[in-house]
This record gives sequence, C-alpha cells and structure tokens, in this order.
Amino acid sequence: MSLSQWIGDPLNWVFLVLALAVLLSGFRVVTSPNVVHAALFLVATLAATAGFFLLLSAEFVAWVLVLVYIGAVIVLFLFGIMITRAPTGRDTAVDHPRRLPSALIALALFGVLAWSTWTAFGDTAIEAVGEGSSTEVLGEALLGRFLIPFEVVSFLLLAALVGGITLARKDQSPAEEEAAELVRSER
Amino acid sequence: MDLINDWGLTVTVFLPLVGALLIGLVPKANEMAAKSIALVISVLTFLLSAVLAARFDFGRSDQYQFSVDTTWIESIGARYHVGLDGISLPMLLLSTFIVVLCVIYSWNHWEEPRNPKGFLLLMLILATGMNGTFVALDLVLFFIFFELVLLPMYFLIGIWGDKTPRRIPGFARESETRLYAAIKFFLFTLFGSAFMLLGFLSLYFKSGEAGAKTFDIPALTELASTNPGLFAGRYGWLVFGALFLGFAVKVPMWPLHTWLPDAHTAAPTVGSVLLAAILLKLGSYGFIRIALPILPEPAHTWAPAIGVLAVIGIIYGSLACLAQTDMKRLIAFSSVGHMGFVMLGIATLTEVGINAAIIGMVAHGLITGLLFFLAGSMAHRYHTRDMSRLGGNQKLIPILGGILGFTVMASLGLPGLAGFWGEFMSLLGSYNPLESLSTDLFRVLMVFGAIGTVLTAGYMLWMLQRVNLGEPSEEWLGHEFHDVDRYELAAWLPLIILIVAVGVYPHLVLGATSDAVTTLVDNAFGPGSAVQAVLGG
Amino acid sequence: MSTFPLTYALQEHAGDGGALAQYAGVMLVVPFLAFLLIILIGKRLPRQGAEIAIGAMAIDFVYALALFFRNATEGIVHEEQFEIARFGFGGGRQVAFEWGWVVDGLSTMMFLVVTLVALLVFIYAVGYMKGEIRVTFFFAALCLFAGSMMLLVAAPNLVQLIVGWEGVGLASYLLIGHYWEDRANSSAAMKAFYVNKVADIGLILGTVILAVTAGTFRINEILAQAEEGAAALGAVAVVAGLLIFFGAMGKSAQFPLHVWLPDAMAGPTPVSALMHAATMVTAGVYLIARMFPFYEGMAADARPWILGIGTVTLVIGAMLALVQDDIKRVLAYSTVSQLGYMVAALGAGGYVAGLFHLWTHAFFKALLFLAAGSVIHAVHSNNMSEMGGLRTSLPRTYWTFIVGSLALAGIPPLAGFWSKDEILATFDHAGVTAVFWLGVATAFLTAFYTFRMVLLTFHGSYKGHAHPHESPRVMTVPLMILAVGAIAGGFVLIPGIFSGFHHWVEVRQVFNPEEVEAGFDLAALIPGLIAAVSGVVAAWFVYSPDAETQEARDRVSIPGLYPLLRHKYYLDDIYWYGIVQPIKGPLARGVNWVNQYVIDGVVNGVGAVTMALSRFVYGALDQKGIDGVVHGVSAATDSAGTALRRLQSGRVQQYAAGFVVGALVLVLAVVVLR
Amino acid sequence: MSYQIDYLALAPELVIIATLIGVLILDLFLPRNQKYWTAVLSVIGVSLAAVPLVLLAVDGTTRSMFDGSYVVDTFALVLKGLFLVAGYLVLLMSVSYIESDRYYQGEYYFLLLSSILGSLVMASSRDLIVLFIGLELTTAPLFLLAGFRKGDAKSNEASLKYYILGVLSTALLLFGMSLLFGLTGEVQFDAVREKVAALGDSPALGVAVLLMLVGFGFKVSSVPFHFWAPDTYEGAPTPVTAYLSVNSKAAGFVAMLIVLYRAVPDAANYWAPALWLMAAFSMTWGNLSALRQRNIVRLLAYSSIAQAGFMMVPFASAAVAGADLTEAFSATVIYLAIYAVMNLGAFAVVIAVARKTGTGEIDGWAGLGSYSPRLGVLATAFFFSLAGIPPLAGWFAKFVMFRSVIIAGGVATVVLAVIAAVNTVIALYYYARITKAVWLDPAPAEAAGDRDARTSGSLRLALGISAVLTLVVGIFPAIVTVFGDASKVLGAAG
Amino acid sequence: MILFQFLLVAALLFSFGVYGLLVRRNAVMVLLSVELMLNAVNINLVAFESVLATSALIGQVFAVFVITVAAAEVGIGLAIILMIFRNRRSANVDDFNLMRL
Repeated sequence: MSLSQWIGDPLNWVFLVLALAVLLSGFRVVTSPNVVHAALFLVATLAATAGFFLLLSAEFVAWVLVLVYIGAVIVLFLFGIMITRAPTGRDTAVDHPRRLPSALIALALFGVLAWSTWTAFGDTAIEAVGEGSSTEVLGEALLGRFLIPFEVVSFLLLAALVGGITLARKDQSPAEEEAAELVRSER
Repeated sequence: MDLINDWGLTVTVFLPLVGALLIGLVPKANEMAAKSIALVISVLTFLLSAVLAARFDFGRSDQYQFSVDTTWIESIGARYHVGLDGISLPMLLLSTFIVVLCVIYSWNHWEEPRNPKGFLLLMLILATGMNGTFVALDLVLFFIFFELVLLPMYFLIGIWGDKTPRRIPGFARESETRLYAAIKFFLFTLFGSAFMLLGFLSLYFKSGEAGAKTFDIPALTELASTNPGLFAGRYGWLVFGALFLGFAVKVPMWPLHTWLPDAHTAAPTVGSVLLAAILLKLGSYGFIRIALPILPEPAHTWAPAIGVLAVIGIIYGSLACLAQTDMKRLIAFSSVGHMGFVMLGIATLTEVGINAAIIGMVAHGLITGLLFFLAGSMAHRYHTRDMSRLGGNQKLIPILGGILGFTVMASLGLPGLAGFWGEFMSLLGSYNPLESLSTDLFRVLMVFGAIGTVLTAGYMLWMLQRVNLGEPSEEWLGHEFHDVDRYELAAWLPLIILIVAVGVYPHLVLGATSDAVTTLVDNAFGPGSAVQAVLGG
Repeated sequence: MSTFPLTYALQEHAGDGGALAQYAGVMLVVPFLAFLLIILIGKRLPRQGAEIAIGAMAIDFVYALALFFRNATEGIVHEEQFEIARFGFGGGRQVAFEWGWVVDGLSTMMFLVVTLVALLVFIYAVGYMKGEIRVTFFFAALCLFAGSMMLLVAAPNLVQLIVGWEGVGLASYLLIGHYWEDRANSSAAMKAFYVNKVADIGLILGTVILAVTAGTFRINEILAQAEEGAAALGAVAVVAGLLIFFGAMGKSAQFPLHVWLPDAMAGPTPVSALMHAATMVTAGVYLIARMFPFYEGMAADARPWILGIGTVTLVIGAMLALVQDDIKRVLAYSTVSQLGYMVAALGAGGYVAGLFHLWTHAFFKALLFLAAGSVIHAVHSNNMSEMGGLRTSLPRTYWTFIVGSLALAGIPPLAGFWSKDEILATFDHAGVTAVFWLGVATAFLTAFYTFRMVLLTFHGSYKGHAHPHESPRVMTVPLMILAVGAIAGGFVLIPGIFSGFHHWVEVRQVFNPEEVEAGFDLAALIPGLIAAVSGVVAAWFVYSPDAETQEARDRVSIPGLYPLLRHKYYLDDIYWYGIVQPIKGPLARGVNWVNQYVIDGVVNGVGAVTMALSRFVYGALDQKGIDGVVHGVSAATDSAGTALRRLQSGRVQQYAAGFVVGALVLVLAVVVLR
Repeated sequence: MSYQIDYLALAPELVIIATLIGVLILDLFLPRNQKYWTAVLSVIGVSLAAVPLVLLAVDGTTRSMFDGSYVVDTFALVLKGLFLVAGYLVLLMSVSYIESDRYYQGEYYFLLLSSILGSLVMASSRDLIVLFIGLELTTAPLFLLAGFRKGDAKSNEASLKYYILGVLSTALLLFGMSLLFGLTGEVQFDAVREKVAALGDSPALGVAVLLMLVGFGFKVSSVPFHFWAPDTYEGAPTPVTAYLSVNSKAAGFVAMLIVLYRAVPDAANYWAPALWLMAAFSMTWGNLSALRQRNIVRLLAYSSIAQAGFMMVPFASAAVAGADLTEAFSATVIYLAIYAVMNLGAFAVVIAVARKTGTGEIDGWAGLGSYSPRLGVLATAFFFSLAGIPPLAGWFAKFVMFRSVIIAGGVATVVLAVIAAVNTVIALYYYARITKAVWLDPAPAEAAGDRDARTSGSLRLALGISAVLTLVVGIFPAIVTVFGDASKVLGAAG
Repeated sequence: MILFQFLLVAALLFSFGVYGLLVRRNAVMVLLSVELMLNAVNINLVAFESVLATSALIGQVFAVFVITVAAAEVGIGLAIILMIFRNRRSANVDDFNLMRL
C-alpha cells in the first residue's frame, strides 16, 4: 500500500488522531510529575485505545475497556492515591535520576519490537473493517471454547479480592481483637 | 545352598547398612549396645564374605560368581548387577576384614567428641559403600557406591578430626584442620566423579551403536573386545580422560593428591585406616575393573602418562615425606608413593603389572592401615604427632614400638613381607610393558621406581629413628604409658599375621587374581600380547 | 612339592642327596621358628632365649655337617621348589614365585660355614651379652639373621635370593642398632641399610631383567639359557650382570659402597664376627659364585669390572686398616680388604680361589672378631690406645688371637696362607700382572696392620683403666674351636697334595668349574710369602713394645696419605654432603614447598578465585545490578541497609532494568545478530 | 458449537475449587482460636483431589476438551500429582507456622489453594490463553502471600518486589504471546506448531518466543530474571517461600516446557541458544552468589536459581544440538519432581530449625546436630540430596541431567556439561557448609530460640514424607521415572 | 489501514511503559506504567484479530482476558501498596515520599 493510498483512507486520519492521543497521553503517563495527572492521562490513553478498538470493529472489547478500566480501575487508582495520601501535587523527585539509561533501554526495546513486527507484518493490510464483529460470537467463544479460562479467571479475581482485602485492611491490635472476640462470643 | 549364591553378595553389601539402621535406633547413651551391634554386624559381614571366598571357585576366577543381575532403574538401563571375580574377591575380603578390625580398635579409642553411636553408624555406612563398589558390575551402581563413601568419610573427618587451627594459603581466616580437610576431600572427589559420571553415560550411549545400550561392565568389556573400534579414537581418549579424573583423584595420583595428606592428617585414626586401606583402592580398582577393559585402546594412549605420573608420585611422595614433621602426614605422603607403584603396575597394561597392582593394593591396605593404627595409638598416648617431640618410643612403649618397627619394615617393601611383591612385580611389569607401549620410557620409569624404593626406605627408617629410637625426650619423663592393650592387639595382630602371610605366600592374593587378570588382559589387549623379547624368539 | 629334573646336571659322580637333601629345607625353617619362639617366650627362659637360638643352630649345624659329608663323599645335586604364587606373564605364559632350596657343593659349603660360625658365635654371645640389655631380642635377631642367610644361600631362584638378601640386611640393621639409645648407633644401622638398599636396586633390577628375559626366576634355568647362548639373554647379559654385581658390591662392601661396614661395628662384637666378617658380607661373593657360569659366559664383559672393583677394594681397605685406632674398625677394614681379594679372585676367574678364601676367612676373621670381643669385654673399650699388654691377663684370648692374626697375615701353614696364595696364583695365571702385584703389596700391608693391632693390643704396657681379666669359658671355647679352623682350614686345598675343596664346591648342576687353574704356583707363592713375613717383621719393628704411641708413628710412616686415610678418602663426606643432605634438605623441603604452595596453592587458589568471583557476582552484579556493572565492585554490602532504605534505593528498578536488559540481550544475541 | 465437558477429567480442579470455597465460607464462621480447621479442610481437600487423579491415571485415556486446549493425559496427571503432593507438603508446613504467628489463616489457605488450582489448570493447558490464565492464577495469590507477614517490612518489600517484577514479566509474556498469536492466528498449541513450522525464519517469531521465554524465566527464577527471588524468599513467610521455590517454579517450568515443546519446537533455533545461556548463567551465577550467603533462606534462594539452571540444561543442550527433545523433556520433569521433594524437605527443616535457633543465619545452625540430631540428619539428607550425593534422590536428578546432555552430544553441550559439572562441585561447597554448621561446629552457649521446641506434628509429617521420598527415590529411582515416561506422552501426542 | 500502524503504536506504548517502570519512584506510577504495557498488548491482540479474523475471535477474547487479569493485578498491587503505606505510616508519619521504590 502506497503512502498516498494510505493517506487517502479517511479511517487513517481517524487513526492518526487517536494514535496521537494515545501516544501523547501515554507519554505523559510516564513523565507527568503529578500522580493524579498521570492517572488521568492513563484514562485518556485508554479512551483513545478504545477508539482504536472501535476502529478495528471490536466494539465489545472497546466497551469492556471503557467500563472496566475507566470505570473501575482508574477509580481504584484514584482511591489508592487518595488513601495512601500520596502527594497529589507536583513531586520534584518523582523519577529516579537514571532517566537516560532507562530511556535507552526503552528505545532499544522499541527498536527491536518495531523492527521485528515490521519484517513480519510490514505490508499486511487490514481489510475487514467496519463490519463490526459479532458480540454473539465473542460470547459463545468465552462461554464455549474458552470456558475454562473464563471460569478460572473468576477465581483470579476472587483471590485478588480476598487477598487484597486481607492485605489492605487495617489490622486490629491484639487487644482490640480480643475485645471483638469477646463481643462476638457474648452475642 | 542357593541362598548364598543368590543373596550372599547382596547381604554382604547391605548388612552393614542394616547395622547402621539398628545403631540408629539405639539411644545415644547406650554405647555398649552400639559397639556390640557394630561388632556383630561387621563380624557377620566378614564371615559372610569369608564364606563366599570359601565357596568361590578359584578354577574360574576369571568369571563373575555369585552374580545377581536384576532390574533396578529400567528406564535408564541401569541394573542391579553384582558379582565377584578373582579381582574383586581380595578387595572385598580386605574391606570386610578391615572394618572388623576398625570396630575392635574403636572399642576404647575415641576421639573427641566421642559419640560412638554416630561414629560406628557412619563407619557401617562406609562399609556398605566400600563393599558395594568392589562388587558392583553396573556402572551406575558402581557410581552410587563409589559416591556413597563420601558422606560418611566427610563426617568422620569433619566431626572427629583434628581440631588444631591451620592457616590455609590463599585464605584470610584460619580454619580447623578437620574442616579444611573434610571439605577438600569431598570437593576433590566430587570433582573427579562428576566427570567420571559423564564418562559412564557416554559409554552407555556409545554402546548403543553396537547393540543394546548398557551400563553393564561385563557387557561393555565384551563389547570392547568384539568391537575394537567402538570405544577408540578421540572419543575413547576423552572418555578415558573423564574416568581418569574420577579414579585418579581417589587413588590419588600426582598432582591430584593434595587432599590426601590433609585428609589423613585430620582424620581420626579409624578414618585414616579406612581411607588408606580401602578408599584409595576404589580408584585403582576402578582403573582395573572399568577403565582398562572397557577402553583398552585409549588406555594405550594414556598409559605412558599414567606411568609417568605414577613415578612422579613415587619420587615426589618420598621426597615430601622427608620434609614432614607430622607422623601421620608422613605416612599419608607415603601412600602417595605406594599407590604410585600400584599405578605404575596398571600403566604397564600387562598381566604382571596388574597383578602387581592388586597385590600392591592389598598389601598397602594391610600395611598402611596398620601404620595409621599405630600412629593413632601413639597420638592417643602422646597427644602429639610431632616427630621432633617423639623419640624413644621403643623404650617407653616397647611392644607398640616393636610393632611399629615391623610395620615400617613391611612398608618399605622388605622382601618376605606383603609390601615387597607389589613393588617388585610392578618393576617386573615395567621392564617389558605391553608391546605397543614405549619400552624405553617404561624402563626409565622402572629405574626411577627402583630409586623410589631406596627413598622409601630412607624416610621410613628416618621416621623410625626419630620416633622409636634414641632416648625419650625429657618431656615424657615421669609419664607412664600403657603399652598395647588387648583391643589394639586384637586389631593389629591379624594385620601382622596377614602381612607376613601374604609376604610368605602371595598365592593368597595372586591365586585369586591371576586367571582373572589374564583373561582381562587377553580380552582387552588381545591374547599373546606383551613381552615379546623372550627366550631369543 | 615338586622335584624338578636337573637338565644340566652332570651326574657322573653326584647323587641326589637322598632324604637328607630332600628335607634340607628344615635348616631354613628352624631358625625362623626359633626366632618366633624367642620373641614369644624367650623372655621367660633362664637364658632369655639363648638356649633356643643355640639349639636351633645346633640342629642346623648338624644337618649342614651331614650334608657336607655326604657331598664330600658322594656329591649332591638336588633342588626343591614350592610354588607360592603364579601369575600371567604375557603371551599366555605363567611365571611362578617359589620357595625352595638347592643343595649342591656351593650351598653345602656355605651351609656349613654359616651354621658353624653361627653356632660358635651364639655360644660365645651367651657370655658376651651377659647383663646387656635386650638379650632376648638380640638372639631373636640373630636367629632371624641365620634364617635369612640360610634362605639366601639355599635360594634356587632369584626371588628367594632377594628375600634372604634383604632379610640379612634387616637383621644387620637390627643388630647394628642394638644399642639404639645412642643416636650414632641407629644412624650406623640406617647407613648400613641405605647403602645396601642402594645396592639392592642393582640386584632387583638385574633380577627383573634376567627374569623377564629368561621368563623364569630359577637360577639354574637362567644359567642353562646362558650356557645355551640364548640370544635374548645375551642382549641384556652384561647390563644384568653389572647390575647384579652392583648388588653384590653393597652386601660385600666393595668400594665405593664399603662405607657402611666400618660403621656397622657399632653393633655388639658377636654380630660383627658373624655377620660383618664371616657370613653376611660374603653373600655378594656367594652371589657371584652362584652366577659364575653366567659371568664366565655371556656376561664375560662384566668381569673386568668385578676384578677392578675387587682390586681397588682390597687395596683401599688394607690402607684404611693401617690408621685405625678402634680394634674392630681395623678388623672391619681388613674384612673389606679380604672381601676385595675374594671378589677380585672371582673377577679373575678364580672360582675356587675366591670361595676358598671365603671359607678360610670365615674361620680366622670370626676368630679375630670374637677374640677382639673378648678383649673389649675385658677392657670396656674399643680403642687400642686404651689397651696394650693384655698378653698376660688374657692368655687364651691372646693365643687364639695370634693364631687368627697369623692366618690373616698369610703365614704358612695357617689357613689364610693357602687361600691367599691360591688367589695370587689365580691373578698370576689370569695374566693380570698389575693386580697380582697389588695383591702382593696388600699382603704386606695386611700382615703389617694385623701385627700392628696385635702389638698395640697385647704387647707393651696397659694403657686403659679397667681391670682386664680373661673371659669365661663359654667365650674362649668357641675361640679355640675357631682357632683350630684357622689353622687347619687351609689344608683342604693344598695344591698338588689335596684338592678336596675344589670338588666340594663344584656346582654339578650346571657346569664343572673350569676356572683358571691355580695349581701350585711358585711364582705366586714366593712373593706372597715374602710380603707376609716382611709385613710381620716390619710391624714388629715399628710397633715394638717400647715404641711411642702409635698415632705419632703412623704419621711418620705415611705422611702424605694420612689425612686422606683418616677421612676415609672423604667418601662419607661425599655421600653425606653430596647425596643424603641434598635429598633430605633442599630437595625434600623443595618438594614439600611445591606441594604446599604450588599444587595445593593451585587448589586453594581455585578456591580463593571462586570466592572472589562469587564476591563479584553477588556483591557487584547481583546486588547492584546495572550500577554494579557500571561502577564495578563496591565494598558496601546490603547488610547495613534496612529494608526501608533498600526500597528507596530504587533496587526494584535495578532489578527490572536487569530483567529488561537481559531480555534485550537475549533477543539481540539470538534474533538480531544471528 | 458446543463443547462436551468431562467432569471426571476436571474433578481434581473441581475438588480444589470446592475446597477453597469451603475454606472461605468456613473461615467466616470459625472463632479465631479455631481457625486451624481451615487448614484441616485444605489438607483434606488436597488429599481428596488426588483421588480422581488416581482414577484418571488408572483409566489412562487421554481426555481432550475444548478443541484440544485443555487436555488431561498422563503427563498432565503426573504433574498435577506433583503439584498436589508439593502443595500438600506446603500445607503441612504451613499449619504450625501460620498458627504461631498472627496470620489470616482462612485467607492464607484460600490463596494457597487458589494457586494450587492455577497450577493444576496450567498442567492441562494446551492453549496460550488457558496457560496464561493458569499461570496468573498460580502466581497472583503468591504476590499477596509473600506479603502475608504484614507487619514485617521485609515481607512487605518481598511482596512488592515480587509483584512489580511479576507484572513486568506478565507484560512481556503477554506481548510475546500476542505476537505469536499474530503470526499464527492460533492459540492452541498443536495448531500453533503447524503454523510455526510453516513460518520458517522470522525475527518476529524469535522476539515472540524470547519474550515468552523471559516471562517463564521470571517464574523459574532464571538469571537474569531472578533478582526478585532472594529478597522475596527471605521476606516471605517460609512456607510461602517453599511454595515459591517449588510449586511456582515447577509451574513456570511446566509452562515453559509445554510451550517450547508443544507449540514452538520449530523455533528452537531462537530459544535454544537463549535457553543455553540462561542455563549456564543461572547455574554459575546462582552458585557463586550462594557461596556468599549467610542467611539460610537466601542461600536456598540462590541454590534454587542454580537448580533452575541445572533443570534447563537438558532442554537447552538437546535443543542446541538439534537432538530429540523427548529425552530432555523427561529428564527435566524428573529433575523437577526430585527437586520438589528435596527442596520442600529442606524448607521444612528450615522452618523446624528456625523455631529452635531463632535465627535465619547459617551460623545459628551451629551444633544443631548435637541438640537435635534428628533434624540434623534430615538437614544433612536434604542438603546433600540437593548437592546430588548418592544415595539421596538428588543424584538421580543430576544423573538424568548429565544423561540427557550426553545423549545430545556436540561441542556446545559438552561445554554446558562441563559448566554443570564444575557447578556441581561449587554447589557442594555451600551445601556442605550447612552440614558443617550442623555437625562440625560446636553449639553456641545460648540460642535466640528455644532448643527444646517441639516440632509440630504436621511439620513432622511433612519432614517424614519428604525424607522417605528422598531416600527411597535415591535408592529406587525407577519410581520417579514414571514422570519421565509420562512426559514422553506429551511428545507422542503431538 | 495497515496492521503495522497499530503494532507500531503498541510497541511505542509498550516502550513507554517500560520506561515508566524503570524510572518512576512512586509505586502507583509504576503501576500506571504497567497498565500502559498491558494496554499495548491489547492493541496488538485486537489489531491481529482484525487481520486474522479467527472464527472464535480469539484475539478479542484474549484481550478481554488480559483486561480482566490487569484489573485483578491492579487490585493486588494497590492492596500491597496500601499495606506498605499503613506500615510506614505507623512507623514514620512524616514521611510523605512513602511509596518511593
């Protein structure tokens, strides 16, 4: 596909806008000195990613992303940030001093990934666009062929829930606990 | 009595282990029970091996008798195959016998921290390892038994060993002799045996190229003589090298010997005795049982190197002895020299030489074992092994001194005593080594070996003079030393008798080994090999 | 038991010795049994085991005497071999180690000499050792010696010979060092052992070569092959012959290995008499005689060496004897010299002559030693400077001593005269003129030093401090018996009149000795006689009873040579500083150093390097991650840091970086750069 | 499209699920001092789960579900057995440990069971998604368990480090998986393999495979993805550490091997050299670092890193040499089984000894043999087994490892074999150091802990089981070769 | 549209995530970076799916699973952070840079 053809496709303009949004906000996630801002930039990244998914006619995934991430995860993050009273303002020393080596590492990784995917998929065009994939198919797959991971992942969530609560909850002091025990037994 | 045929060997090997378990059940405080169990078990084991010897058909000593060959680890092709032939019989008897003597000696000789239960338990485990190695006919089984001796010996040295601190060159901190020696012994041997294992495995898969893959020693031997090219060339050279590392460390051959003086110096008396009398033999036995018959062609290539190292060991060990002040260390270095003769015999690849090696092994076991007993008993009495402080022992403890004198004479290879035959025959062998080996080289080795005998006499008599003769130093004035007690006598007298017996009647050993060795050499190196320059053709 | 047919026996006038020879092994066993018995119960006996020893020797002596008569009358050729081990020897052949005994002229003569002298010495020793320490052990060791010597003499094969050979060496070691409380004595014992051990290399290697080449240890088979001219044997004959002779040199104290013998005098005198004069030291001579056909034939090229060494020995020994003060040392050097005669005789081809001198020497030298012992017993000193004038207080000793001295000096008709004459005649006939004249000159020296000794000891005035008295009968009777031997021993071979000895020592098994025929040789007799007589006369003049001290006189007599002789030609110094010290000192220490710092150093070094490596891997790489790679090893360890500090130090990111870098490296190595 | 569900095949998982829910519910109703019933229930549940396992094993048929993405064959069964036995042992170890400290017992067992469930699922997975989920379920509860000593800063740190590196590895693993999916369009292994075989050389494939390898490398704590291990091992509750070093590592290995062996064997030219490097570095780095440890758990951490290296040797060498992977595969699995038993034993000893010495330092073990000979003997047995000294089980593990190297042949493998041999010797040194402390060093006059402390019954049971297994397997290694034979099934099926 | 444009964005996003993970001192921010990486994976999966058009929409299913797992991980991570926060606070109230790594 030549460049002109590529530019000629309006979807690609949409893509470019979304990509810009994804990358810019993604970049800010890892550079913003403010933790709340960073979390919000992640929201932007995810939202733009959801746009990608729509572009790729993966509506279900897109909405899952929005619901789960923006609706739940980010809220969780913000709660976390608030509860731990992490500095919400600008933090001067938010990064380690070794930005450069880290950037080089990231760059190298990007190079490798980009190069290898380019050699493999450089000229693969996306054809089936806009038809919208069937959520029904997806549902059948999830509860059919992927039943086992589907069920198992629920235990992952359960474990995360139970374990998370256990770790995160405030421990009672032994004295308090004894008192609680006493109350319970009296009841 | 098929029971003996089928179970004799197995029981001989594992009875000590059962004994160890029994001792393990006895409370620590009940020393008498532990000692009694150890004695009964070791005597039973010895008697059993004696029964085996009595029922042994010396007419076909070149065949494995009392064989048991049954499945063990099927998936890797390892089998439980044990058997006794003329080569292993003397070694097995030596092993079971020495253990009995060690138990007797231990009756009232304890190094700190005492604990007879643990000591005897370990000793019996050791016995299983030693007996097993001598009868194993499967490479994996051999390997297991070969390694089994490591643990008990490590602890014998490490727990009951010499506690004087010593500075180790290269390390900042001082370390107790026993600790250094124990781990050194362990690491050296493990290093060698790791490569040995690689060699074994390699043999196993290589044998697949000419039939079924097998770890079976007789089968591999057979294979080596029917398919001469199989274990040859670069491959064979490498595999022999791997086995060499494993066995040579144990022998020990120069320059892999340095664990030995440390181990001997540090080990408790009985540990030293077992180490010298039997453990060292595991290596040379491995050469005879495995390396030569299975890898005859590489053995050719390696033999000159082995011969040279052996002779270096003889001279080097003797010279090192002359610089020692510690009596046990001196005896340890003498082992390096004596085992040098054993290895020289093996390196000739001739019947004479290998017979020499076996009788040399037996003799060294008896003599050096006794020497370590004596050194231990002296250290027990004087609380020092420093020869500059000893002296006049003959006057202070006459009977012990006399036995020491006798043993020294035996050790320096006095004809008529056991030690002579090994040295003499090994020289005999090296005059005309296997045909394809360099006669010139081996004759030079022979001359150096002979010079080694003089040096041996040198340090041995020197030791005798420093320890036994002269007036006792003033340090010991007023000390009362009890002379040899009955346990010591009971442990030593059999050794003395055997030293004389083998010396006067070497048939005791050679009668069993000769045919077996002949078959071995014929199979490995072809009948009619060796010694051509005879009778003028 | 197997009796082997003697293929090469010349059976014309020899029987097989019957049961007597067949059971001759009894003589070998009895002393060993006695040895054991003495060790076990000797201490509890009234004479502390001496009776057992004497009894055993008496049995042996009687047996030997019976054999001797039988041999003298009808001749014996017999050999017994018991196999003690058999082993593959390559090419499907088997070789056996055997015990056994050979009974023929040579061994029978030796049996007789050994048992006779031994018996007398044992008896003598009962008196001599009275009140000494370790008498039991002394007799035990003597029995061990006797057994080993019989084993040696009876050896039908080289292995047994070596066993006996080293056995007597051991006994010698034990007995020389009998008073081992004194370090000098144990050192002398060790010296004897070492020197012999060095020589034994020769014997053992010679044996190895002969045995491997001939395929047998049996002496008669080896000799048979030699006679046949087996090519393989021929190729190694000279080397083997020289090696075996080297062995003989040690035992028979030939130059330059004679150094142990004078020191061996540290042992009790009966020991010196028995072993270091009469029997053990003649083992080398015996060995050469036993192998004589070999040296005659194949190894003929080795013979000039034997002759040469023997000649040098006979001269230097005699010269050293001139300057000794210790009476036993005079006798020791005299023994060296006389052994030189025997060896030289054999080297010159004089089989009978050599053995004849062995025979007579055994009597008169044993006599001299025992008599000297009697003197020492009386004056409690070995030094002649503390003797003198003992003629009167020790009359019996004196007279027997005189007999021995005359025999040694070669004054007719005593034993020494006949045998020495036989040797000189051999030299003459063999055409070795220089040797002949050296022999004659040494005969002069012999007579001179002998009578120097006699005069210094028994004449003049007593210079010691003890109160000399005659020894008990148990000591003097053996002296007298030996004196008879010293007088009459030579009559067994009087050229032209009686040649019995000649036939007694025939080894009929293999060959008829066709040594250089000595016969009656006036050309040899006259110079020898003159030399001997003039030696006695010269001594009389020099050491006349009223002369000054003998030491000053010596210096006057041989000014240039004296220091050399006093230092024994510096041989001991050469051995000590040239061989023993370097080995014991720098070389041994060097090896020990190498062991500790090079070989062990490598071992410990590997350990230390591994440890250092682990410090780097763990301390720098593992715990510091990328920083560690960049900054290298840092001394700081994490032990000081608390968990909190570790969290804040960014370690997790270090780990993560390591993680990602590791992944990248793998990708680069495997995917990108392939 | 409808799928048949074979409930018998899923029975072990279902039993565990029932148990963990049971534990969760039971926990609600139990008073604080009776929480140990949750432990009892867990132990019973794990034991019960073995019953269908045995039935399935006796039955012996291969049961494949969901288009072959979930397979219960003998290979899966023996591994499930291994996970259950190891889990069982860890549960036994946990009982007294958890009881003695202030832990949330119910939640603890729930999480442990969840992790076991994950590993069971993973053993059957023949599909990237199932594998991924199984692996996550195995690991995620461990992030939490590592931090279960909530008040302890070290435990906190352990948890956080493990977590961050864990998610990093998950991300890399996922990226690799996504690429693999993109290249093949399949997630089921057999289908993937066919596509990969057709694909030929492709850098993207290489990157995909290697990223996945990195992900697995984290789980098995191979160098250089091991950094979390020492800190986490040290900080986590010891039974959790035991679980981490055995079950979690085994799960990682199983995942790695299934993927490499079943899905991308044809990309061996990419992963083989990488695996070779990881093996060599893990052995050497782990052992050298272990030499410097003073803390027993840290030492075991580095030892387990080195052991991971040893375990990778067979596969790496076979793949590098282009030899048949089947033998190597079974060798690794056998090694894994033996390692599991002896390492769990070692940790059980560590737990028991910690009570007595009150310290985690090796020096604190001095003289253990004098006042507690049984524990001394057990410690000796387990540590020397880890060192590979006959007749303890470890020798056979080393043996099969060397064996597979020799089968492979070739220069690169011989080099690896020599590295392994030298490392065996280095390893012996630090294992022997522990036994040295136990037997050869004198006991200090006073200890921080209670020398007379009794070892609890459950811990004794754990010690006994692992000791017996260590010894019996050492003498009759034929027992564990069932693992090897079973793993060959995996090859035969594909 | 071509596939690679999505892959490129994903790769870049992934690298951002790695960068963030390496440099961020704040634990919450590290978590955010991880989310970026997982999101990149999702882009990959969905983009591949749109090309491959598998019958079971495997890519999208996979993406859903990844999202779920990511959510669980975030929960776990925040719980750990919270726990540590509690401990720190009790130990040192004034330390505001608590969650620095």
